[in-house]
Amino acid sequence: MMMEAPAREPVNFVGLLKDAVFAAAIAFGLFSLMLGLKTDQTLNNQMVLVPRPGLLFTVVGLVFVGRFLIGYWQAINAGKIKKRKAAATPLALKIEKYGTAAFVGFLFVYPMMVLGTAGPSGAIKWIDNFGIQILIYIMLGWGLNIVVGLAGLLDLGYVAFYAVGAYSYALLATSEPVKEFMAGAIGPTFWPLWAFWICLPVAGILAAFWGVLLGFPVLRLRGDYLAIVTLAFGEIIRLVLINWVEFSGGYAGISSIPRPSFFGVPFNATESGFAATFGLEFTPIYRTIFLFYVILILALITAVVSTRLRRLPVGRAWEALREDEIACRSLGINTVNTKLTAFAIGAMFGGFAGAFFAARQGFISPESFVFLESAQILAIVVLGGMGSLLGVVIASILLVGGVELLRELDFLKAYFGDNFDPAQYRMLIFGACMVLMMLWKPRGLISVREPSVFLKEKKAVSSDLVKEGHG
Amino acid sequence: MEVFVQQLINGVTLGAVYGLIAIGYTMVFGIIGMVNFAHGDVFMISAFVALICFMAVTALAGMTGGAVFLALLVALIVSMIVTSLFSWTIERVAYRKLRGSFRLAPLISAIGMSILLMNFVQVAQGARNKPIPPIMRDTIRLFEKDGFVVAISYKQILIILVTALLLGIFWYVVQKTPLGRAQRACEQDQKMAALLGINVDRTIAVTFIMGAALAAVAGTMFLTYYGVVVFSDGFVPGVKAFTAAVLGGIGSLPGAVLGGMLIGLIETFWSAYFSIDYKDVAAFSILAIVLIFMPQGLLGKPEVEKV
Amino acid sequence: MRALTDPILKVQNLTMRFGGLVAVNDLTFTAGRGDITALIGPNGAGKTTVFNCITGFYKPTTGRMALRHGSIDIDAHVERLTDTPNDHVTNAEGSLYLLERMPDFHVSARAKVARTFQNIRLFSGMTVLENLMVAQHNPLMVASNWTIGGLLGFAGFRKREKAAIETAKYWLEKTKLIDRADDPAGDLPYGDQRRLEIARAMCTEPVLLCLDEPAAGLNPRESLELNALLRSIRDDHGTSLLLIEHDMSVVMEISDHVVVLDYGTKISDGTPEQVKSDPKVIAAYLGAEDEAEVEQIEAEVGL
Amino acid sequence: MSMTEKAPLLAVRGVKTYYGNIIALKGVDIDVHEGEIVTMIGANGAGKSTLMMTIFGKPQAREGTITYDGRDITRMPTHEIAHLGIAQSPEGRRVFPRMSVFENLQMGASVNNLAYFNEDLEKVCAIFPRLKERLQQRAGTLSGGEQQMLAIARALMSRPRLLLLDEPSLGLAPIVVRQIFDVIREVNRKEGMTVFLVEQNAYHALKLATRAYVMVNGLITMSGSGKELLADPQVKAAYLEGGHH
Repeated sequence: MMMEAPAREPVNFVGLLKDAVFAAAIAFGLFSLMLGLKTDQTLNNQMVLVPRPGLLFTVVGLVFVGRFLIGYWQAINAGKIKKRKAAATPLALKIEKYGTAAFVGFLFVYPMMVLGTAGPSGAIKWIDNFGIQILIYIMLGWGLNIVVGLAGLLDLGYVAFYAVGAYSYALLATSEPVKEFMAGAIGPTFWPLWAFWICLPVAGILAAFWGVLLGFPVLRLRGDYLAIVTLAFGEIIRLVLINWVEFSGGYAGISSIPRPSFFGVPFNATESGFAATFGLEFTPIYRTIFLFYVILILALITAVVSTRLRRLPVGRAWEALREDEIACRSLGINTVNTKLTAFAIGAMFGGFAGAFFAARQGFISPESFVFLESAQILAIVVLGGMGSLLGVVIASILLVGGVELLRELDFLKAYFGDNFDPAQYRMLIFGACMVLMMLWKPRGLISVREPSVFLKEKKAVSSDLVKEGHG
Repeated sequence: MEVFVQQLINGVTLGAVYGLIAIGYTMVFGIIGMVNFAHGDVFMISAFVALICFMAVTALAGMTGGAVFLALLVALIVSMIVTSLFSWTIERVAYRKLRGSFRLAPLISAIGMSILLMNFVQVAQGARNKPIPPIMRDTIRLFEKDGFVVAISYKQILIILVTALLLGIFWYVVQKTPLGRAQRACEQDQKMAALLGINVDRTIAVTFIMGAALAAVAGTMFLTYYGVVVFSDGFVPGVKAFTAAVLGGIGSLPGAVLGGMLIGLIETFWSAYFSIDYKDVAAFSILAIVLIFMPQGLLGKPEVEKV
Repeated sequence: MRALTDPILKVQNLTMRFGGLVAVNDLTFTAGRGDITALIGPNGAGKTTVFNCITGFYKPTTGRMALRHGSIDIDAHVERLTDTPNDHVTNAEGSLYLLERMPDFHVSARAKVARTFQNIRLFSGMTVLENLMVAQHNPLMVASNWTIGGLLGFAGFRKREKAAIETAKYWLEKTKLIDRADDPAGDLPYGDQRRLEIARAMCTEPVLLCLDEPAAGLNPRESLELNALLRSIRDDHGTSLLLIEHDMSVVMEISDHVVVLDYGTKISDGTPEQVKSDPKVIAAYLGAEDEAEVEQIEAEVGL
Repeated sequence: MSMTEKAPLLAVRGVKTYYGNIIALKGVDIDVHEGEIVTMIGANGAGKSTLMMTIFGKPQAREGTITYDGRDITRMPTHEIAHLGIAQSPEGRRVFPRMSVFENLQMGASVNNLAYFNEDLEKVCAIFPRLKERLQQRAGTLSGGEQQMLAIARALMSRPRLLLLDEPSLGLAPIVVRQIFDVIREVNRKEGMTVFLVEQNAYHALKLATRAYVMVNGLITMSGSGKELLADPQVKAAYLEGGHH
């Protein structure tokens, strides 16, 4: 569109100052008690208040300056009409297609690249904390994406299925009767070596079963009611795990969970271990690299299956359900079954991820399955752009990778002294980032929908038209 | 019987606290259809503000009976003001821009806000439990049997009375005043409400402030009742209060208080008669069961499915 | 008007109450096979409620709605079927369904009754073609071996899916939407959306198509096109139509049979001509004839 | 035209409105003078409803100006515009579904704090007896046509100087359509209310109109008195034939 740029109005500094003073006043009101006075306990357990005027005025001053600068920035950009990207171009789809291919390729060489640059001892952190950790969340995000992104069912208790998978594997693998039975039937080394590979599908099936079990009663619920009941279910499962000590070990959790073997070859320093078998020098890095590829394959299976499902009648029914449930029913679609399959399949992938998590950690406890995890997975799906696989990947890297990077803040101690604990600020920043990212991209990073079938030309559907579901 | 009566009193007191927080959830959900996840943390902040204020006043005026009462009153009022300011700011910063966009965006923003507030308090005030000296310890003995004394404390009487009074006032405001009508109109169709001359932004801001003021009352009472607060105290009471709001029928103020009472009673009785470990499981299970069989909650109006 | 000789749907003593409100009161009417039956009446007369009962979205308070496939004798079987707990009976001549006993999605999937909605309900974030594919969900689901075969890429499913696309193309051409096949449904103009909803309903291969105000919001030219489309659905596909409509140019033009409701009760039933001149209908619905007024205007503007 | 001596009550000048990137109004000029009934006809998606909402600042015009009673209201917040004496019965009716009919009417009168509520309630109940029967019923349970009546009644409750009606006849029985057009004529003649009307039902609307505009694709393509447009062959071909009475 040809448009004359409107004459830029002069920046109204008085107005900006007024805004900044107002913001500073609000900040003063908010923080004068919460920051300006600190509650402390003396040695004889007396509560005292410690005034911190310096901190208070620093913060208020920062708010004043910040508000002024933001206002100024907005004022000088006000005249420009934001150039929006043209809606629904096939380009976005191409990026998704080739971007995904390139990214998968990158993932396969990632451990080698890291190994090459950081050496065996430095690489573990990068492969484990960043690679494996992020891939677990990608897989969880893709699993939840089926439920939330495709079927439009808001699930705030997804971590429950993750927990079901993890505990299924942990309990089966450490169960004495099973171990003894297997030892008697096949041989003493069989179960510890193969437990993961046998239990992985079992964990998925059990999680899917729980998905149906929890899904069935909540089918009639809509929107936020569904969200709150799934949250309640998530909490119930966690509380039962905490309290039913005989079953799950309670807060103490389950430890010495067998690690996955390289299809029967364990990763240890013995002669039958992986390193010795393949004539390599023993180092823990092999196990980490192997785990990396296991979760990569698991995640890719999730991606392939969910991409295929989308193009099948069941996947189309999920999306139709998200768009308009009543219309679905008028077309003869059994919405109960459709919702249950979404719950079950989403839960199944959560279960796989859970089993992998237990095997990777070697130890699990209810602490790993708190609501915050569900919230984080949901945030990944929403920030990624509902229904977009690539979006989930980017969001996982940003959120999970970002949180991991914040662990590297220890250098700040050099500036703020040893009493400064950067770990405290990690979650503070994480929370702030969640808010900011939503303000920045409420529709998610990838906000186009790819049609599942086309006649002549595949055109992306702008997210403005895509509904978010009411269930 | 004695145990039953005593648990009934305790349960109703706890329920009143949940009920007051639940009103904030139900009002915000009622008007913009979002679960304000940060509301539990707003409640926690209100308890902290009350704590700091109480300590400041008693540090100046001493711990005599009159001074304690004064300190409590000041703490309540200041907490209501500061908490309202927090709630207003949260709405302005984290939710207003997302209004009318994607339904999940404000939910995620709220969850982020909740994490932010909780960790802000941890950073600003430390991670330890913050106790206050025991106050208002006097009780009224109701009756005694076989050595078991059934008593109600002044604190409990105060909490129950304040809850009843506030419920009455707020219910009147929402049902009978133009403000309440405007709130209900915004709840159902913001664009149309604006066409009819309603200042939607202001109405929503007022709703957040009202909810926060009630949460501040709950927070102050929580502090005096339990005598301790910690930065993570927002989540569990928050979830339970939201549960209460849903249980009572979202959008209904009496429903929120009723739901709060039920959750409080279930929790206390379950702890007393069964197992304290599973009290939260019981509360959540009841929620699930009620919602499955009565999706509109106890006092909510059933929605006729318009085809 | 084949309502008496060859009925497809018999609604008997249908009553629907919402709380104290009686939306439909003891309504009895018959729709003939191959007929276009119009349901008209003032606003709030309960027409949409009747539709919602027929299509299973509401469970009527009392009453029976019998729909038949083939030539099974309704009167001979309906009482017997009512006494059983079943919702349908099938014999060599055809099948008889009791719609009030069926959940909404069975009404569409088994009894083959399709519908459109007063406020258009498209899958607006899906493309036009996808909308029509969703409508063929049940046969495609079978062809995909309930997803398993489809997931493994069996050829049977791919073949069936091609056939489904052909069906969709047929209806897209019929509704002149073929050029918009790959556009999101929510991007279509209003009139196109109305037609797409009809195309989508037809993709379920219904024996009875219920249209709730298909002409609402259409301009005269679009209304004329709609008339042609509906006639073709009746004549070329043998689908019976039941429609709610206020646009008398549509109702009087294409209906074979008109049923008039007021306050949930039937006040008139007959051919368009009979109904048009029924004084009860004029009083409750059509209003006084204003032919004279029309002529006067036309004279003024020099026609 | 004789009315042009006086400044128009509502003047729309060169208004362009966008939805995201899509342009909906491409520079629209409209005048509505005090006491007139002005009709705008046009096909679906021509931008008629967008214009109605743009007058109320939802969405705001990206270019051009809208003046009402001599004041520039282009950038004014919607709720303030409502306080200037403009009321709208919008597209899609938008009654408050979980409020009673009575409360919906109260909402309509909220700009003047229910000052004339009882008086006006009687008036609208006389116009729409159907609503009187259902005052305590929740608006969401009304049929489509009844909701339409309620939306119009609600707009009348604010005693507007300028009444905007978006497709008031949509989905209504012929007898009610006539009734509604009678109501429009009546409030215009008896109370001097200025009416700006958007309609598909071109025949009735043009018959009623002092002046009329035709909108095609976000642009005004024709204007004139109601009778002139009624007689125009192009208008007849596009909007009248097919017997839309």
